[in-house]
Amino acid sequence: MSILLYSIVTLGTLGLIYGLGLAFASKKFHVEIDPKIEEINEILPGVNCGSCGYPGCAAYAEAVVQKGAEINLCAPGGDDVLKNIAEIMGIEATTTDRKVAIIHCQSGGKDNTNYKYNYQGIETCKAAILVSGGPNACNYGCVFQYDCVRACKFDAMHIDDNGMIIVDNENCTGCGACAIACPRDLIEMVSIKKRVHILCASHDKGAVSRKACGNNTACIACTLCVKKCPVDAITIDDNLAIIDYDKCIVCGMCADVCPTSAIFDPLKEVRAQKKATAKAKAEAIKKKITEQKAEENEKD
Amino acid sequence: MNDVFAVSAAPHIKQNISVSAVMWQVVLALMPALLIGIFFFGIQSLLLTLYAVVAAVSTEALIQRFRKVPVTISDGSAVVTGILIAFNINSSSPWWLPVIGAVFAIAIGKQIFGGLGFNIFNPALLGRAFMMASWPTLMTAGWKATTPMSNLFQSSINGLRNLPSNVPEVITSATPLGVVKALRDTTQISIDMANTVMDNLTSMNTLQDLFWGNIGGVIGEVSAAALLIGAAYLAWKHIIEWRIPVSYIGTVFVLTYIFGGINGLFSASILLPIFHILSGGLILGAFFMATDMVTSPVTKKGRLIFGLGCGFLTVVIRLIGGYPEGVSYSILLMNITVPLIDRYTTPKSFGEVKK
Amino acid sequence: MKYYFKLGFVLFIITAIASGVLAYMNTITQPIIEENQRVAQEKARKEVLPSAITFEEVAGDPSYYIGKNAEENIVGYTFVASLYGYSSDVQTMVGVNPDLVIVKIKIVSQAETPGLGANCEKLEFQTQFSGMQKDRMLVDKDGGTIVSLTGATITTRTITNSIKTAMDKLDIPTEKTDGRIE
Amino acid sequence: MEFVGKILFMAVMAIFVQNFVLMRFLGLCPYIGVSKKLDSALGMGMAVIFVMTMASTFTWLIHTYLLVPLHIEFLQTIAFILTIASLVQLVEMVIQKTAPSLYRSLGVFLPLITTNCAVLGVAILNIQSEYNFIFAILNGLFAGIGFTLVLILMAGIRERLERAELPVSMKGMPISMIVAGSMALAFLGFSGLKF
Amino acid sequence: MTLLKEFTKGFIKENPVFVMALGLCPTLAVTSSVVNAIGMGLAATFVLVFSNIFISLIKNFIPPKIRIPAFIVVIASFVTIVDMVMNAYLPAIHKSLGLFIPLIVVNCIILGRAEAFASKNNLIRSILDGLGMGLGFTLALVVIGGIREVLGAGQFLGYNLFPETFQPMLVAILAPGAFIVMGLLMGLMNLKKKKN
Amino acid sequence: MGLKTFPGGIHPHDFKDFSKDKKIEEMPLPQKVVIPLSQHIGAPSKPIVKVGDEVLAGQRIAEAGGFVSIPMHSSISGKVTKLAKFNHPTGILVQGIEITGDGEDRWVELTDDSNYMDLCAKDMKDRITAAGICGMGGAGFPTHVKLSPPEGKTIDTIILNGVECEPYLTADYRIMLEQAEDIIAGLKILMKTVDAKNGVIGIEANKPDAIKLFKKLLKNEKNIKVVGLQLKYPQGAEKQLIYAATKRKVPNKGGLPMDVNVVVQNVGTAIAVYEAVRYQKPLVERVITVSGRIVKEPKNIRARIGTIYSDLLEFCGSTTEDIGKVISGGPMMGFAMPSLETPMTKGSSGLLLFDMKEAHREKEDVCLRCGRCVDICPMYLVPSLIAHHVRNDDWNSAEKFGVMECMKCGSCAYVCPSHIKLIQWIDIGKIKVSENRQK
Ligand SMILES: Cc1cc2nc3c(=O)[nH]c(=O)nc-3n(C[C@H](O)[C@H](O)[C@H](O)COP(=O)(O)O)c2cc1C
Ligand SMILES: Cc1cc2nc3c(=O)[nH]c(=O)nc-3n(C[C@H](O)[C@H](O)[C@H](O)COP(=O)(O)O)c2cc1C
Ligand SMILES: Cc1cc2nc3c(=O)[nH]c(=O)nc-3n(C[C@H](O)[C@H](O)[C@H](O)CO)c2cc1C
Ligand code: SF4
Ligand code: SF4
Ligand code: SF4
Ligand code: SF4
Ligand code: FES
Repeated sequence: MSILLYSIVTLGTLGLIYGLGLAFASKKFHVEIDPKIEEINEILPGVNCGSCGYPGCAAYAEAVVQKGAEINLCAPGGDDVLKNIAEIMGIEATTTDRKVAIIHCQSGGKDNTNYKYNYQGIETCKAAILVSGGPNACNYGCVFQYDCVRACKFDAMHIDDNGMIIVDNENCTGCGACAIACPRDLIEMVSIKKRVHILCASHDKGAVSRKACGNNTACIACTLCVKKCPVDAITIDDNLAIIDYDKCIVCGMCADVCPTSAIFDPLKEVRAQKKATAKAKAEAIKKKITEQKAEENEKD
Repeated sequence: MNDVFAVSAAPHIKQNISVSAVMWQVVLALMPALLIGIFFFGIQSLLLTLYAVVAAVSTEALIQRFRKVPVTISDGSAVVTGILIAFNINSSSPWWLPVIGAVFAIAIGKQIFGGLGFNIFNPALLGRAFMMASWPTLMTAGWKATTPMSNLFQSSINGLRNLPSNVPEVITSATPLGVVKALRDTTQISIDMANTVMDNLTSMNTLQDLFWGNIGGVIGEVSAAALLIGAAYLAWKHIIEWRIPVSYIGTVFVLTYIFGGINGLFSASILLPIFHILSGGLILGAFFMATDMVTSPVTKKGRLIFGLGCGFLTVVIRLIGGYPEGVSYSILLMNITVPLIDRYTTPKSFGEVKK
Repeated sequence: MKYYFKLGFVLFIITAIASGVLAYMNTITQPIIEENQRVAQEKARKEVLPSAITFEEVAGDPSYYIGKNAEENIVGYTFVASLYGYSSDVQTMVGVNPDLVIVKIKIVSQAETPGLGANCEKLEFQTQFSGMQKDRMLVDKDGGTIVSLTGATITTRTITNSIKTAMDKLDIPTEKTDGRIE
Repeated sequence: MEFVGKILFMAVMAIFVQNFVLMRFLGLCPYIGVSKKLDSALGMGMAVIFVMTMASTFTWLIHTYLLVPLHIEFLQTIAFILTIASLVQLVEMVIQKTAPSLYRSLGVFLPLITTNCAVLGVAILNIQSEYNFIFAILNGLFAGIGFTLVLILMAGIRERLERAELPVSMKGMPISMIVAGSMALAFLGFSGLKF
Repeated sequence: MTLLKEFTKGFIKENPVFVMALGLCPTLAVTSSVVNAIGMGLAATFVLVFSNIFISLIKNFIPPKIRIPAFIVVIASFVTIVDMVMNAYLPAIHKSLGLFIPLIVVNCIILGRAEAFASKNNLIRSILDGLGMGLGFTLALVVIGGIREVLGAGQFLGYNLFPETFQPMLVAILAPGAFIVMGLLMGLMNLKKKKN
Repeated sequence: MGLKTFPGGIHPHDFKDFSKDKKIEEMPLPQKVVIPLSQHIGAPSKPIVKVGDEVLAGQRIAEAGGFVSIPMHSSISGKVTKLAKFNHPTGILVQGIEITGDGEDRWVELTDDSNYMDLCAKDMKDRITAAGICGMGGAGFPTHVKLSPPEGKTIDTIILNGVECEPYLTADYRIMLEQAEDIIAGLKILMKTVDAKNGVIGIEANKPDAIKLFKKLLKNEKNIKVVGLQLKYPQGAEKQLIYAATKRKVPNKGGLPMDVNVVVQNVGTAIAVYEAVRYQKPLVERVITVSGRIVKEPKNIRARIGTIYSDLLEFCGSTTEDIGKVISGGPMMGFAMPSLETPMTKGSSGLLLFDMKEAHREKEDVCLRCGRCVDICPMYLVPSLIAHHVRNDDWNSAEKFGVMECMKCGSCAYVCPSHIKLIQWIDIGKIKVSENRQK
């Protein structure tokens, strides 16, 4: 029985000593760590993509709590994360407008664009443009070595049969990694609702850029769009049309008038459909009217 | 005139060298040793080598096919690995031993790391360590010193048997290093006798036999002369560089001279280090395996350290370790340290350091 | 401060309960464990010295047992020899007759490489020690007669040497007994 | 002299021949978990050396002067783990307060050590091997050094593997296991070391 | 989550060994034979289940500051019980598992489950979780042990599978083999996951 | 002979036999020249002529755009026909002045100042500045800048770079044989401008006749040495040459020759300096090697700056086979050009033409870690690692491992068995790192 007693006393005392010791130590050596950092870190997606501008999610969490960083910087996280962070921080959430990538060049894809020389070198855009100004005839256009596609962590950029790059708006989180990767600065992040954009980045004179473009969709700075735009959102800067997205209302008129089809209108099909139904309706009405008239005539 | 020129970044001329050229030259350099192996151990050695090469190459092809990456068996690196696997077993091994060894070497030693250039461990040696751990009896027993073909030579080990009949079987071990190991391990033999045996081992005759290959051993290590011919070719072609072999062999020389004797420090004759260098797999290891560029440091200083480490470990294992031979383990162990060596030996850029 | 005492107290309670339970369990299992060990050792001793009925411990370094038959005659001794082998301590129970001729040995504990050194537990290996005397005991590689385990000379040597050194160290009274057996 | 020889032998055994990680399978979780970066590996290694030495010291004292006299050796496990856990926590708190920079590089690993088999393992092994006080401490120290050695080597290798085009499914844990296995194969070269 | 799922999740989906890579030391150390694997697996399962039970019972009485030490005491007690019982009734297995029985204490699976699950869930769920995880652990051990025993000793559960002339691949039951088999199995799991 | 050299380096086949023994030929006046406004390192020059202006050969048509810049002169007489962007040997488009010749070669007036050595250092420098001289060894650094060390720095040695280690090129070799006296005169001027006591002419061992000639001419000059150098690329690189010739090491991490009291100039530059100081003749012509296996008649040509490469090629009888690649400069550091309609500049030392096979570049394999690149790098870098860090966008590590120290000599890419385009990676790294530094 003494063993039982010894055990209880020994271990109990050990427990007591350790417990007290730790309690004492924890008081004496107490260091405050903000639990919010932990919480936010847990909410963040953890992909460490760096779109927030901090070296990884944990660093961002710390920055939010300690340095008062903006809470809407995490692009992959989107609104959910934003709301959660706002809740933890007790701040009103201002929802981000979802942005996606657009590419200011559509020169026909890797296989169709015009080349001025046969590039032999490492297969990255940033290297290719350093060799004699880039292999493609257009000094501004896409060199199709796909740095942007490799930069995308979300599988939002695809290469089609012609070697052209297509942004998948579903997957695109607007992280902007592709825009940073592109050495020709062809990629811009715009609100998903305002994806009207110029499919050209050439500041060359119209004739030159048109000749160089593999797709003939170069902006030739003819100013038709500038004149047509109802809200004056378009300006010409050194032979290239630029859209001011603060003004753009996505009416699609510019795209309609562009003689080289160098403007992309995301709503084109929708509009075409609308038009078609409107036309059909009008025709139906017309028909009805004629029929009525015919009836009336008959009556007469 | 064609309309578009080729344009690339400088330089516009290139040394005529490629990965496959390097590898196939290594294969070529290994041929003398293979021929000598066949001469001493019979056609069996050639067959074993073929098994290993075929197994290595087909494993590489299969895995690359499975991974859907380009199949690069024509670059010859798998052939080198295969040959070296076969060089590391003795000629009486069953056919499946080199095959399994080669499959392991390529699959676990190389392809699992992503293939050529990425492996951490020397695949052939990893394969050998694997075979050693799996079938130690096959790997250490059954040396066949001679075949009818080479009966013209008198094996040095047989020569040793002419010693007084009361020399226990302790020295019946078929390889000279085995004899040395046994001498160190056993307590059953008088100091005098041990000294006689040692003297015999380090006699000029024995050394000559070691040099030409008239001894027991694994297929590839048997003749130092044949290996040195191959090594000289590689050195001439600038495929291997002097630092690793020289620092490796040099370290072994110094350490065995100091510690190698059986009567305390510096008790060995100057021939003992030479005996140690010529016997076992040291020449094969120092010139063909430690120099494997993928698994050795890239910096010059690093390569010196690497050779030094290999030499040190080899001597440690030979003198106080559990095995008679330590070349393969020492190179493998140093392979582990290569990333760190590289990291801490990165040279400072040319020029006086600005204050 | 009170809070911390509470913490300490809770921990105390838990540990106390735990140790109480354990102490109770211990009272149940400890005898069984000890009995197990005793029986195992007894069995081993019996095995290496079959003619003995009772064993009597003689303390020392190492300690040994005197085996006696039903007539209380000394029929031999048993002791445990131990040495570090290839990768573990190899412990061998040895039974010798009063002339210090080995009756039988039994490996009681080892963790050598399975398939190599671990084969020392095989009967064929152990029986070859029976009838050996200290100075005649030599591994074949050293010119003796003990056939070493394939690929495990080290283990073989270890066992042989361990028995030898143990015999050297034992100071078994050398007076001869008349009650010879076998 | 004999004493020094014994210590040397013990060191070689604990660091190379019977390496805690590669041969005894102790402390694998941190070995795999904290070997991604050389810097963290170094920090962890240092922390482990420290804690293993401390743990060896304290557990040996508790065993010899508390458990044995009272015949309550069966409480070994529970007493040891309590000691280790408290020790680690105490060290963590002290470092955090007194040396914040050290804490940042080293302290973050401390909680990981509580559930590290190697620490409890060495404590129990010290008792099982019947080491005396000095040897117990030294064994803890050497085992920690052995752990740190392979941890650092592993970290170096894994940093290099970052550059390798590994098969995707082998990335991370699986390849670390393969590397560990290969290292263990190489470390077999040390087995049978005797002097 | 249904109770059934609570039970079965530890088998494959959240297998503590392959998926979560916890408790690696015993996994590798004791799997040189299937018998040892089963012994270890069941011992760990026992500890898991009972410590889960206990912890979910007392969780409300433990102040958060000493949660971990308290859990450790509970776990250590059960480990000691297992240790004693096995030593008394299964001395052979106890001997071959050796050091790794007391080391169940620090097995991350157990503390991990206590922390992550039992301290937050009710009794039934905790039992099922412990049982499922424990069996998942056992399953993994048996798989690894099976592979290693067959390859390395040519046996399964001690029965010879091959003719006498077969020379088993010894390395599989040695330390390097443990790591490599484990690595390959994990790779295989990843490969399958990727395919799905 | 005790040839000197530097550590590292490679031994490419030199291909100099094509043009080595060809005397310098005078290029007939081209119909048209294009004078690019960036032929040098530093700010572009500013044009001072308009389209339609009549100009004389040697007339200044653009002013220096800053201190580190040079003026430009028309190289022929004629009319300014265009001010636009033109091709440049580096492949990018650069602002330039097109002059259509009148075929008369009317010059601005040149003087002959035979007492030129009596001029003071400042006057000499002024004439050099006015002549628009930039380095003719390839880098194109404005010469007057090199000759104006900042306060506190002294120059004690001028090294003339007669190494010409690039394969194929023989222009420097020919001028050393044919204009040795001018070179020595230029060297003396250079020494005087910075008050340097010593002059060194470094020549590689594959030009023994040039070494002999200079030794003979300089027998009586105590303070000018001819240094024979081992045959090795890149012996001509500044830091390497300085080390080989004087055992001085230029500090790493951005050190300049003047930090070890040295200025290095090309032998061609020395001639230009001599002509500028003695005749006040601006730099409007230079010697260029046109070579390559497929060139009908490889030649060393004295041609006017701005001559279009296709004219030069025509002068050499065009090619025997289809052109695969066109290189301005040497094969190790020169630029491959997309078009032959490109003007030569003050730094153009060669025009090389390769056929399709010679032009072919293998695809990259993975790095074997063979360490060859590390062994030969004359700057003691680890090119394979730098390339790896650049590949992974790890600019900090790239900088730590010394991207900025690399002089792009190309030796590493030359020896790599895996055909890794090390220089291309390093180039990206250099650009990114300097971008980051500016931030
Ligand atoms: C993985 C491995 C395990 C080994 N295990 C043992 C062992 O348990 N016992 C032993 O005596 N030798 C062992 N060895 C040593 C070798 O078998 C070695 O050959 C030994 O030194 C003696 O060889 P021999 O018996 O053929 O003379 C092992 C070797 C390896 C590679
Ligand atoms: C790799 C390399 C090789 C060079 N080779 C030569 C050469 O062979 N001849 C030469 O005059 N300049 C060569 N240079 C240029 C010199 O470094 C230096 O710029 C030149 O000698 C300075 O003279 P300058 O200003 O008169 O051109 C080389 C530069 C580099 C980076
Ligand atoms: C000099 C030299 C030595 C080599 N040595 C080995 C060797 O020891 N083992 C091996 O498997 N491959 C060797 N190789 C071939 C090749 O490098 C090896 O397969 C790579 O390690 C695989 O990535 C060698 C190649 C060269 C050029
Ligand atoms: S990289 Fe570009 S395409 Fe991909 S998610 Fe980010 S913004 Fe969208
Ligand atoms: S990074 Fe820019 S240039 Fe390169 S492929 Fe993408 S869009 Fe084209
Ligand atoms: S790294 Fe730069 S300096 Fe070094 S060899 Fe390569 S190009 Fe030359
Ligand atoms: S020369 Fe090429 S293969 Fe060799 S180390 Fe350098 S980059 Fe790698
Ligand atoms: S089980 Fe995690 S460290 Fe051992």
